[in-house]
Amino acid sequence: MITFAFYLFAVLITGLFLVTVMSKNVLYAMTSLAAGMVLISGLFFILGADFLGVVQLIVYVGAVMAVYAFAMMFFDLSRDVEERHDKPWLIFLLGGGIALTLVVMFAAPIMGEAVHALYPPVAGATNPQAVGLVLFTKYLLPFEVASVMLLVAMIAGIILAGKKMEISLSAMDEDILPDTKENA
Amino acid sequence: MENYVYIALFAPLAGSLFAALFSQRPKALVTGVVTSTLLFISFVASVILLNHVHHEGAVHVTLMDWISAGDMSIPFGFNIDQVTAVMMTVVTLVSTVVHVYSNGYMDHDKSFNRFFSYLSAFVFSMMVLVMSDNFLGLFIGWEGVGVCSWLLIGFWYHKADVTRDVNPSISPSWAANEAFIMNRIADLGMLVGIFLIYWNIGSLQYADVFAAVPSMNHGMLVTIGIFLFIGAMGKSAQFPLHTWLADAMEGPTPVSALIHAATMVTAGVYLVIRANPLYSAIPEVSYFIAVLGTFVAIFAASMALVNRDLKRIIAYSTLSQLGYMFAAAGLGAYWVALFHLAAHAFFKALLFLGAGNVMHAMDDELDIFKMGGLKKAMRWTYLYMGLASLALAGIWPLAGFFSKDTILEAAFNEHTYGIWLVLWFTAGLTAFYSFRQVFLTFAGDERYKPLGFHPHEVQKYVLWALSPLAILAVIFGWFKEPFMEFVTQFLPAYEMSEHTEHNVVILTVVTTAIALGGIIFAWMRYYKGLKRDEKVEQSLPYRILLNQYYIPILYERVFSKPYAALSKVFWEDVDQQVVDATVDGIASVIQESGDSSRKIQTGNLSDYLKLMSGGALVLVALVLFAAMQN
Amino acid sequence: MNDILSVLIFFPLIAGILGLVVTEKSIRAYGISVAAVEFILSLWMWFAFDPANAGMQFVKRIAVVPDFGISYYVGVDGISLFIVIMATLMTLIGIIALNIKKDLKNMILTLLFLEVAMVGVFVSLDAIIFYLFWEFSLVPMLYIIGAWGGEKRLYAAVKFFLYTFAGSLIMLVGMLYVAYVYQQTTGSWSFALTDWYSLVLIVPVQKWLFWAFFLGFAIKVPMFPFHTWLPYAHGQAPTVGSVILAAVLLKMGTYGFVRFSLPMFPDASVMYITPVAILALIMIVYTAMVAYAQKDMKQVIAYSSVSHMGVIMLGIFAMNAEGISGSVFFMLSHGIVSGALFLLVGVIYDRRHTKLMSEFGGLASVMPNYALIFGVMLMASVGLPLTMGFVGEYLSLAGFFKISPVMTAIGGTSIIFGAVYMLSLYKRSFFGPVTHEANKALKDLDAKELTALIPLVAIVIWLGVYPKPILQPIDNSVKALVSFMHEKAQTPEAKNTIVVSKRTKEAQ
Amino acid sequence: MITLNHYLILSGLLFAIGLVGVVRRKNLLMLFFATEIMLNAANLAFAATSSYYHDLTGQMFAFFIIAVAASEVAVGLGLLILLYKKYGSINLDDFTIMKG
Repeated sequence: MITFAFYLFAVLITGLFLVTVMSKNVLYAMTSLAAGMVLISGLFFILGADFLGVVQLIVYVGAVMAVYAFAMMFFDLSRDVEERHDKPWLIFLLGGGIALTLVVMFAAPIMGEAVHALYPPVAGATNPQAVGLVLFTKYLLPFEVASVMLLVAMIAGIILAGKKMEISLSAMDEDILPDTKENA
Repeated sequence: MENYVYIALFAPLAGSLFAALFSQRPKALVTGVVTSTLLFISFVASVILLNHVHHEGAVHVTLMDWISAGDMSIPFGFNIDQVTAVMMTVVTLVSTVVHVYSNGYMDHDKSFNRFFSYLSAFVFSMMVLVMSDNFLGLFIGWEGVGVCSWLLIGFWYHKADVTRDVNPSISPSWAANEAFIMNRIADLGMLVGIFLIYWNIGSLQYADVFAAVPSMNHGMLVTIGIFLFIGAMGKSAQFPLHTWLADAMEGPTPVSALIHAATMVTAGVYLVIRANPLYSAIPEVSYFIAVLGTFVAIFAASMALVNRDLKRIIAYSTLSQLGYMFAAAGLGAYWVALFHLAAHAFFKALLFLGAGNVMHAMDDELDIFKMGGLKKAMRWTYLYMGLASLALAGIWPLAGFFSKDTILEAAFNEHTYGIWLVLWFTAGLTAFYSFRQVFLTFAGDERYKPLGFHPHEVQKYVLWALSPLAILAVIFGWFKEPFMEFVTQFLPAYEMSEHTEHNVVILTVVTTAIALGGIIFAWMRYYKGLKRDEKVEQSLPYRILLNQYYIPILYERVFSKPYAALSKVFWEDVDQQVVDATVDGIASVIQESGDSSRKIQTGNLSDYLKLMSGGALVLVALVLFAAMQN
Repeated sequence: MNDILSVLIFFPLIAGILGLVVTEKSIRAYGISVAAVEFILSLWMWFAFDPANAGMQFVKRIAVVPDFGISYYVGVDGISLFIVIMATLMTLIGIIALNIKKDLKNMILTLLFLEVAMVGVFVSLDAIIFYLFWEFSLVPMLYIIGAWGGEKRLYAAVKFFLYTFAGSLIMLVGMLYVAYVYQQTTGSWSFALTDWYSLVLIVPVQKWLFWAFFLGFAIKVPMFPFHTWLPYAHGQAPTVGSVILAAVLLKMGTYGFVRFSLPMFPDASVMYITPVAILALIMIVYTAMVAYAQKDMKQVIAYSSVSHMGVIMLGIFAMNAEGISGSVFFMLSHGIVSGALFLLVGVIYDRRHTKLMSEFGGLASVMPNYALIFGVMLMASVGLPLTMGFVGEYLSLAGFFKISPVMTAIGGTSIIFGAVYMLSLYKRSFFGPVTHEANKALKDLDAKELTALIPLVAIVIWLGVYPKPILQPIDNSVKALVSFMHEKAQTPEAKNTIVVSKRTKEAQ
Repeated sequence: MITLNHYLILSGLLFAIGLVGVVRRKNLLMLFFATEIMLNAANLAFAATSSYYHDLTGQMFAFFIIAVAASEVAVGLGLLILLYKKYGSINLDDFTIMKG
């Protein structure tokens, strides 16, 4: 059953992500990305990392995707994006090469059977409980730092995106637009 | 006695420093007086030491440690034995006379004070040279006299360089540098000798070294002997390092008298005498020294035959007499060499100082062809120079007769008849050139008159100051026996064989005969005045002699100029074009590779990402490869 | 008292930082007083130094990165003591003689920072700290040449920096490898020199490490054929830069050989005596000839430095106490003498704004005091006995004579060639008639210049006549070094070549 | 039986896909998507390792990666908007002012 689920998810995720990177349409790409992420959270659940799966759903599929969606609206991307590709074969050669080496590497039996768990899950606790115990003890300081980082990022996002909000680009005439084409 | 040693040694230094205080002031008579007085004190102390050594034996003092590193330990130690005492007395005596003389001679020179400072510094260095009890101490003096000689030859440094045709010495500063550098070449030889002694014997003290000589490997002794002699050759201007001495005549005349006749140039002879245990053990080197000395004797005398420069003639004669001394020392007659050294110091200094008087009278004109008939104006100088020349020629009963005659006897005694013959012939040449010079200067027609010179005798006190030298030039030879007894307490005695004893009268007669012959020949040719013979003067041998066998020019062509040219090549072609260009080449390769790889920097992020992933691929592949290796 | 070295290192640093707020007017007085205090502190260190003790003194060790064995570890022995004192002295003299108008404040502060680096290099006993100071010394010098130099100052400064930097990077690799080997052998990391000394390396490893360190030091010395940065640096640097460069910075290279190469790689050092000596001989003869061909007074002295450093190298590779003591002493005398000569050239450059010998002639008549002091330094430079130059040169050559008489004889030609180029410089500039109008009214040395130069003259003569107070502590430490090398040497060849002096043997 | 290797291979593949996207995309927004794929691939590998070794450290790392990703998106998109406002384009080929 788990085997089946894994393969199913694996195939779907791969397919969806391929769509994400190959599609010319932003909307398709974003949608398939979101779908792929949902399926990844599925894998997390299979792995028993329930809390992580939930976070994945909330943060990624929820928050991040929403931000992307808002951002997309700023750019006029309803039509297909046009991209110039000089050497498509090179890209796939590189990607394929890395994929191949990684696969070869991981296909070999993983070494390090003698690895000792630093923070084993607390016996009898559910996954969220166990995570909480480790996160708020051993990783308290990184956790706090991460929270500060998120705060900084939030403020930064607002400031950056919100600058000169009073000027509306779409309401301007073509000729008084800031120097766009010349600088490009 | 220690105090006398220090007084003798440091009085000249004190004088020098005192004079140095006034070096930039205008002439202050006090410097001359003080330095002369201190020199006299040094002389008195030396005489006291001589007397002490005569009665009670050698004095040894150690002032302090100088260099001490590893196993090497070199003190400032002074040893006053018979040889040293004689040298000290001779040096301080001649120096005192020269100092007093210089008060008159340098009267009008604006650097009067500086001159006395240098001159006394020279005496100090010379005292260190003769008094040291080890080879490195000797080397201090050795280099010290070299520097003082450099300073004093170049005393009139402001004169400009001229061509060799105008002045064969080019300029005082040129001559000074030549002297210093040539001496340095020899000093390197000496330094190598010192190193050899140190690493083979482990000490540089004379006492230790000479005690170790008998037990040493003969080949090593020969090597040491050769290298030390190279040092001696430079200081005593032996062929082929002789050219500097004649050029050194650019210095003031008192300097020529003191340094380049009486004292410094005899340092080489002193070294050989001092190292007599070494040289006695290596007869082949000693024989070479004798032969070289003999060669220099005739070689220098031949150049003196035709020269027209008053001082250069005396310089060549000095060179020739140094050859005699080396011949004596090389033949093993060390005390004879020392005896001739002392006698020569007196009469040669006298000769030079007399020449100085003439120069003064003639406004620094040195060409004897422009003089003549000076005896009227300069009676006393004529007497002094005549006496000194007689002594130099070796006429009985003057000093030169005894000393030179003994050298010839020694040559005969050793059955080295070739050496004897050459030295004998040279005695004739010596007599001829000495009197050629005396007659051309003082006798005959007054050729200076049309040139507008007004010669006059020098100050009285200067003449009085010369009298000790004149007296010694006459009587010193009479003390041959006591002198021999005294110095052979330390030096090996030199016994004449029966055979020589038999022939001694004949030898004396023969030697005196050729000397007289030389004088008579000079009298015939020059007493009545100068008769120039164009044909002779144009002849090849004459020109060769006049140009010092073309050796200075040869040196310039073979050493100086190629050295300068090679230096230029090294700098401009090798250093800049090869060595530095290689460095800059490497730098420009790096720069150009950077310049060409600049194209990668397209500014397009996409290209960078491609490159980055290429790099990532390589890294991952490397990891994989490394994993497969294990 | 044990902290004297830290005080010596950090006092100029703090003073330099504080100096930022001193006004331009009073900066000279400030600089002189700081340098003077530093110099007096270094003299105090000498006073407290125990000359009979051959080992490290005033040792201070504070772990900085214990996991990697990096520590702040300083100490002096007889070898480094006097180089430190010379560094403080030459900084003081350099600041006193300073004669620039532009950015005086920056210059003085830079010199103070340079002093930190110089003192630091010579007292460091930890390779990392040593390396830090070693590299740090480049920066102020780069600034001095680049900001106050002559026409081609940027080229010269960059060349100086990159060249020496490239060499020292290779040395750094060598250091890291030594530390790695140490870790492999003992199981713990250490960069302390005293720990490294106890490490016995096998001969093939020694060979490689010897050359790695050699490159770093040889470029600094600078040995032929790595010497070409030096003439540019000297030619373009302002006077004070040349003084410090010649007096102290070059000594870092030779000091490195004594401190690192010899005790750490005794076998390799013995093995490579011949190639190193050949390079040294080329340095001596070739650069002496190049010096003779120069037209610029300063370049003559710059090349003469290279030539003299060749003799120092010979002395170091003599492998006996005579030679090494001599070369350490020669480092000091060369520092004082060449420093003084550069100062003297600076004096004439200030007056005439040229250093070409053809522009001068007859200076002895116009500037007698100047000529006198130049003459004394010239004689010290050509190694006249009873000046400081002789003792070191003589001992270095005497020491190497044990290794090879023939090579010593060739190296000894430095006394001839030295005389040739120095005397020709003196003749061309000081003798002869005064030919240029501009030279007729030149002023002799003023009070400031005399204050800077007279102490140097006094030292040159004092240590020439009585070198014992300095030579003895040096010799003690060197003897200990030599006997240590002898014990550590593995190959019989090295055992035979490294000669322990008889006195040391008796003492044992 | 699904082993750790399966997950790791999957994660490797996803990572490669992300990489292809990063290299291939010229539109910056699309490029951002590709980076998200790469981050997710890494998260997956962490979670899998954590689960198979019974060690929560992997999951901790995944959390922090998610946090970083969230911040990155916020700041990155802010910058992107600014860029668009200034130049009117988010196509990489239009930005080559750093050409050397």
